[in-house]
Amino acid sequence: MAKVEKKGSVSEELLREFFREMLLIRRFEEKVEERFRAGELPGFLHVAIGQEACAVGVCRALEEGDVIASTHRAHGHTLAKGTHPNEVMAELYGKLEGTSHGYGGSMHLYDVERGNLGANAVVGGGLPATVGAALAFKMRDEPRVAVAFFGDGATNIGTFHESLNLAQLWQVPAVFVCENNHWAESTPAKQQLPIEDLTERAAAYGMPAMHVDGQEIEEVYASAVAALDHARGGRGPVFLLLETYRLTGHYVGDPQVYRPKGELQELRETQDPITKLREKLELSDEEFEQADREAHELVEASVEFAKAGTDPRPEDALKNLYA
Amino acid sequence: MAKVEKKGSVSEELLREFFREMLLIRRFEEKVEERFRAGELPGFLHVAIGQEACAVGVCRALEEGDVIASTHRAHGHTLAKGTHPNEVMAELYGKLEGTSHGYGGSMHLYDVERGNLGANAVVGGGLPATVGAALAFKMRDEPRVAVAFFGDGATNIGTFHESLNLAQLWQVPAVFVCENNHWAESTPAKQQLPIEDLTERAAAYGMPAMHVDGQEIEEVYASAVAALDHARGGRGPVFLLLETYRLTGHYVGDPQVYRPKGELQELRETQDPITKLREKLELSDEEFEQADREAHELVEASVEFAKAGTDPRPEDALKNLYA
Amino acid sequence: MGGGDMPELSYREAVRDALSQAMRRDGDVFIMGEDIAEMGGSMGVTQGMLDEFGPERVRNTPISEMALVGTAIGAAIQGMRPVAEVMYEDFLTLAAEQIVNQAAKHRYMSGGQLKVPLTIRTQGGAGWSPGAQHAQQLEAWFVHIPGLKVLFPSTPTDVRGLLWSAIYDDNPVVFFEHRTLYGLKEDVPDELEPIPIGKARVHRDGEDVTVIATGRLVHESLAAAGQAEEDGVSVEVVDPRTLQPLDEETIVDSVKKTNRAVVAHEAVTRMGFGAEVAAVIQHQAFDWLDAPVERVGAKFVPLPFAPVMEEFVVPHQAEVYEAIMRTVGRNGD
Amino acid sequence: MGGGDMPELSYREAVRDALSQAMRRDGDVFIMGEDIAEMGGSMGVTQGMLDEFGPERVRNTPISEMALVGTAIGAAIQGMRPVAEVMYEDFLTLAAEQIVNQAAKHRYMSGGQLKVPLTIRTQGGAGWSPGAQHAQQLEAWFVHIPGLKVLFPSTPTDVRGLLWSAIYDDNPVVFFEHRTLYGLKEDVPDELEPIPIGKARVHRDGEDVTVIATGRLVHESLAAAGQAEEDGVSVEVVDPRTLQPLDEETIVDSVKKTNRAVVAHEAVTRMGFGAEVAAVIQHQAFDWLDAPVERVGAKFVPLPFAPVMEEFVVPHQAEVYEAIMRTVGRNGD
Ligand SMILES: Cc1ncc(C[n+]2csc(CCOP(=O)(O)OP(=O)(O)O)c2C)c(N)n1
Ligand SMILES: Cc1ncc(C[n+]2csc(CCOP(=O)(O)OP(=O)(O)O)c2C)c(N)n1
Ligand SMILES: [Mg+2]
Ligand SMILES: [Mg+2]
Repeated sequence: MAKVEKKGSVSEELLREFFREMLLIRRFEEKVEERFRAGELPGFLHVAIGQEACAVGVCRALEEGDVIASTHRAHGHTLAKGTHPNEVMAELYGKLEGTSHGYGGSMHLYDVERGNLGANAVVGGGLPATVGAALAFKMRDEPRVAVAFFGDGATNIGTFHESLNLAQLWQVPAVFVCENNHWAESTPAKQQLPIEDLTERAAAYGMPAMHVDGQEIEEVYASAVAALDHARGGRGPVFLLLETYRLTGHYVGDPQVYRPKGELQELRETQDPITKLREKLELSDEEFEQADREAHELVEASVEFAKAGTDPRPEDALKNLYA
Repeated sequence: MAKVEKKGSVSEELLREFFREMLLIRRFEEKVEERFRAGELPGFLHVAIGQEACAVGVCRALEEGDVIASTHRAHGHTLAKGTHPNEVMAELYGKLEGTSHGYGGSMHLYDVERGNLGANAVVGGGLPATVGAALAFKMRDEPRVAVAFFGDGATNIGTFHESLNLAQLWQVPAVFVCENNHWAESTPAKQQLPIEDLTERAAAYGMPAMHVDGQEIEEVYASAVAALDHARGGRGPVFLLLETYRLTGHYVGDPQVYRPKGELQELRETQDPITKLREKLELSDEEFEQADREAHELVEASVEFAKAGTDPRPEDALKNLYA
Repeated sequence: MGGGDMPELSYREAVRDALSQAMRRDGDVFIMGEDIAEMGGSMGVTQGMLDEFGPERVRNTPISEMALVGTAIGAAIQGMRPVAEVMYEDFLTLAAEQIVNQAAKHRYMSGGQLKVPLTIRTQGGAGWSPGAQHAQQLEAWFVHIPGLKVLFPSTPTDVRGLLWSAIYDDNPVVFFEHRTLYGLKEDVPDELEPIPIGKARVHRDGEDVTVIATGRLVHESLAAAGQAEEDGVSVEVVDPRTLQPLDEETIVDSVKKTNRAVVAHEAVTRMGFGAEVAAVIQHQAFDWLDAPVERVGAKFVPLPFAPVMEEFVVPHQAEVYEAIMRTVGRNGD
Repeated sequence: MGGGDMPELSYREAVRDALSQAMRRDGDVFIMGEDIAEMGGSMGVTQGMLDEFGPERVRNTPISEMALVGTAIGAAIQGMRPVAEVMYEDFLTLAAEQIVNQAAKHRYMSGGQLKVPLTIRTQGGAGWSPGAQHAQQLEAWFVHIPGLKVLFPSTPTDVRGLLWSAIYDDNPVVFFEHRTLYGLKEDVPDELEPIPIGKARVHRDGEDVTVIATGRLVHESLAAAGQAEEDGVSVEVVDPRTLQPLDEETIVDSVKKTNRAVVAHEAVTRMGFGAEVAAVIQHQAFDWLDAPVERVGAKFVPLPFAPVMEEFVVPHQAEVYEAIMRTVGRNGD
């Protein structure tokens, strides 16, 4: 099986950018939780607090023209792929200014212009289309890569198996990013996964895999660069396994009765990717607060933007069905 | 991952029985081909000429109470599981005396009383139910094993993945018998399988696997005994990979335009499990001819039985839908 | 939960009660599904059941709808009575092969050798802005498949009694619940009374129009009937409860009395269950009909996210009321 | 195959011709499916195409219907025009999630940002005793799903012209072929003429009854119409060809002329496409109908294996004829 190796290190300047982006995502999602509690947000919401390094590390490694497919836990991926917080927030409020114009909602954030092929509320649902996008790139000889995000839980569904098999068989330029946050909704690994090392799932298709600490953005970024490189170079797909943690409930409002006592507390203290990066960068309180202020401002502005947005007319529902 | 080891050898007497059974299946299927050409048999027919050692080796290793699920290529499994040739042939002729009373046909041979839960015309379709049968055995603490037969092609479908995952997770007494005959219809391995060693597909679930020459019935039988033992002993499922050959077309009547010239000829000369066993047993021509005569007689009788059988009345079609 | 006095149960509790009572009575009954154990299901239906019955009988499954349903099929054939939960009915599409080609056909293909006493519970529906992949109503699909029974109860009493009957039916049953009904409360009889599969329920007698409604639309239709009454129109409301087998007699008899019919459901109108009901009525009550059968259902789009659009797409009391008035309006022409 | 004079084409050749012409013209068009390459497909439809177009554009896939359809969806969104073949329509159940939740909804859920110019070809039908898992007709399912188009042509000319339109339509199209029609031959125009999606075809004019039929039943209905003519009954036969969008106008206008209607298809009658057509007709032509709309379809069982039973289950000319006579028979009462 081919080996994919990480190379190089990341400049401090870039890391600082990553930091600001991760913080923005965090503050955005905290705001989502808050606005949900205030009863302002309809629908089912899933935040990815704790998984920011995965979203930013992978998306920042992408090149112009690369595309992603996301999941029910999509805010971070969408922001990291370049959609403005205003548009994401407006979507959560169901406004025409939203990134899916109010038709999608939190679980269906699309931004095709920016290469975001859409979040998917069906676990595993976006994987085959990722293979298909990559196939199109390959058939047209375009140096582009298609990236699918998905969780540990998704590795149990048939779609995953069929998609990875086909991707490897056809050697398409795709990267499969598994964010293993150790829970599928309320179901822990031991109730859903008979193996510990999920890279064995890639081995079943002969697909090269990388196994990385998803809380260390430098690691994530470097491996993503390598994986994308591999795929772009015509050497076929890569399985990129990121070990990460969901430092919150499955959905916003989840009482998490199933979580062992203390787990969340401990993880929040030891596995926060933002804290980790802050420490690594040795940010002064002042630097941190400045970044935080900027993030808060953007997020506040996004809420204002969203609230001031236009509600669709009821009969707009009849549009956008057929091309 | 747990290891499953073969033990013991097979008595010559037993091997002779196996021989007679394999020969019966061969003659039965040759007759099916002949009767198809004569225009007597409706429906889609798939024979397993070349794969007899798999069917007999596994089914003879079963104990009373064990169950199997078969595929579109089901005659051998069904005969080996104990259904009389008369009933199988009558089914192919669509008669009430058929093992599925004319409702099923070649791709849906059932014999529930004898533990045959049915052939399945959907590739992979019978795997989940095999897990379910095994789950029932486990929940009721019955020392029974459920066995699924399927082909190499079936390892590409989502059902396979989901079923093996669940079986291993729940440690149910199931054995997954993959008859790798190196073709899925017209599709060779290199067009469907990005790996060479299919046991890696079991490793993706932490399931112990055995890899065996499916043309050597002694091997097949001994491994099946070991696999069943393992499962029956509460140690979870086993993936039993049998390397075998389809010494004929995919379906009866298949012109096999896709087969490399000479492949079939060569395989027939080198990989016939019946020839192999005959040589191993050093059967005299006389012994062979006697066995052959008996097989022919049984098969002829089955055709007579079938032809003399009762056609269902048209309105019988309205029966047997709901319990 | 279960046992003792229970003057009032919610639809959610009623489902739980039927499951629990069956599991207490009978070791062959067990439940399986995604997140049904510690979490008690995404809708809280099975809360507390893990504690009472343990993880062997309240089985969390990995995310694999095909295997989950298929495993239940296999266990059912071996004489268990599994109840498999598919978290959202949109995901029935993932298990469709197993439901349609396996569960529905095993008995028939085997010439009657086996039975598949399986219940597949699922839920769905608009009303919470879950978006297009978590809200569609697909009951019509399964009505088209011989070998299945299809149930869709709309009240706590019905859901409890029909779930019981589904569990003890020897055939595969696809059992639809509607998400917005889980909180609905009703006095139910102390004793769980099984409700026969195939019997419609007449919720309200009337003389001028019959509304045949399912799921959430039963309640919208009852409200519309009340509204119509104020206009002097007397509406009979019938809930088939069982879509397959269908109690054609009750429906047709009602229409022969009222001479007008409206069919109402939340699913998309086109090719929805109402098409079948309309086709049956126009055929069997042709000479009695004073107006065409009106169909009320969702507009022909997926469920949009924004609440104003979602609200517009699926039918409510107003649409049923208007349909009622269209049928009686024809008299005036 | 392709090119030159072609006075007569079989239905099979017509499909191949549309595919080949589109692939010759347009590098974005490609086909994928199980065993479509060397073998030319299980029905021989794509025979010879591998030689002409090579393995990149005539793609054999592993047995994985979900990924096969889903991959085509992804390629379509990127601007290709894939034609995915699902070998038997029974296996659409395996790809149902991708068809229903993905292909049909991407455009809508994104608020119109993308399009999915995908064609899913499949085939099925009774007649060859393939048994219950290789013969059912499932077109009604997809008519119920907003976002899809559903086509079911019944003649060589129609299948060629409509497949062309499907390939060049910017939406996902589920394209049904009927196995027993592949050998059917017909003179077709030299030049491939695209047939607009959404236009029914009137096969035969008549005055007394309209038969709306699809697939194989078009031919059975034409035969029944001939038979009825001998009894002095004049039958109009309409093939919608496109089930979604449905040419309601042509159908309703015809019924307004004849005052009677029969709907005929091979799928199970209950919840079959005929239910929708009957519901539409009784609604839009209520005052014109002199008899209830009759439905002709398969009896409510899976397809049994034994030929005598299979024959009994699915409808033929006789059933259509009888239905025609029932509608005119009512006059006499
Ligand atoms: C096919 C399918 N089954 C079930 C669900 C319900 N569901 C939504 S998210 C989720 C857990 C997903 O776990 P994982 O893939 O690990 O992603 P995570 O939520 O941890 O990010 C489940 C079961 C779904 N959306 N789709
Ligand atoms: C889900 C599904 N897809 C496609 C088919 C058509 N088909 C029948 S057998 C077959 C090949 C199966 O290959 P394999 O599993 O290796 O079994 P073998 O035929 O070699 O015994 C195919 C594609 C099918 N029956 N079911
Ligand atoms: Mg997870
Ligand atoms: Mg094979």
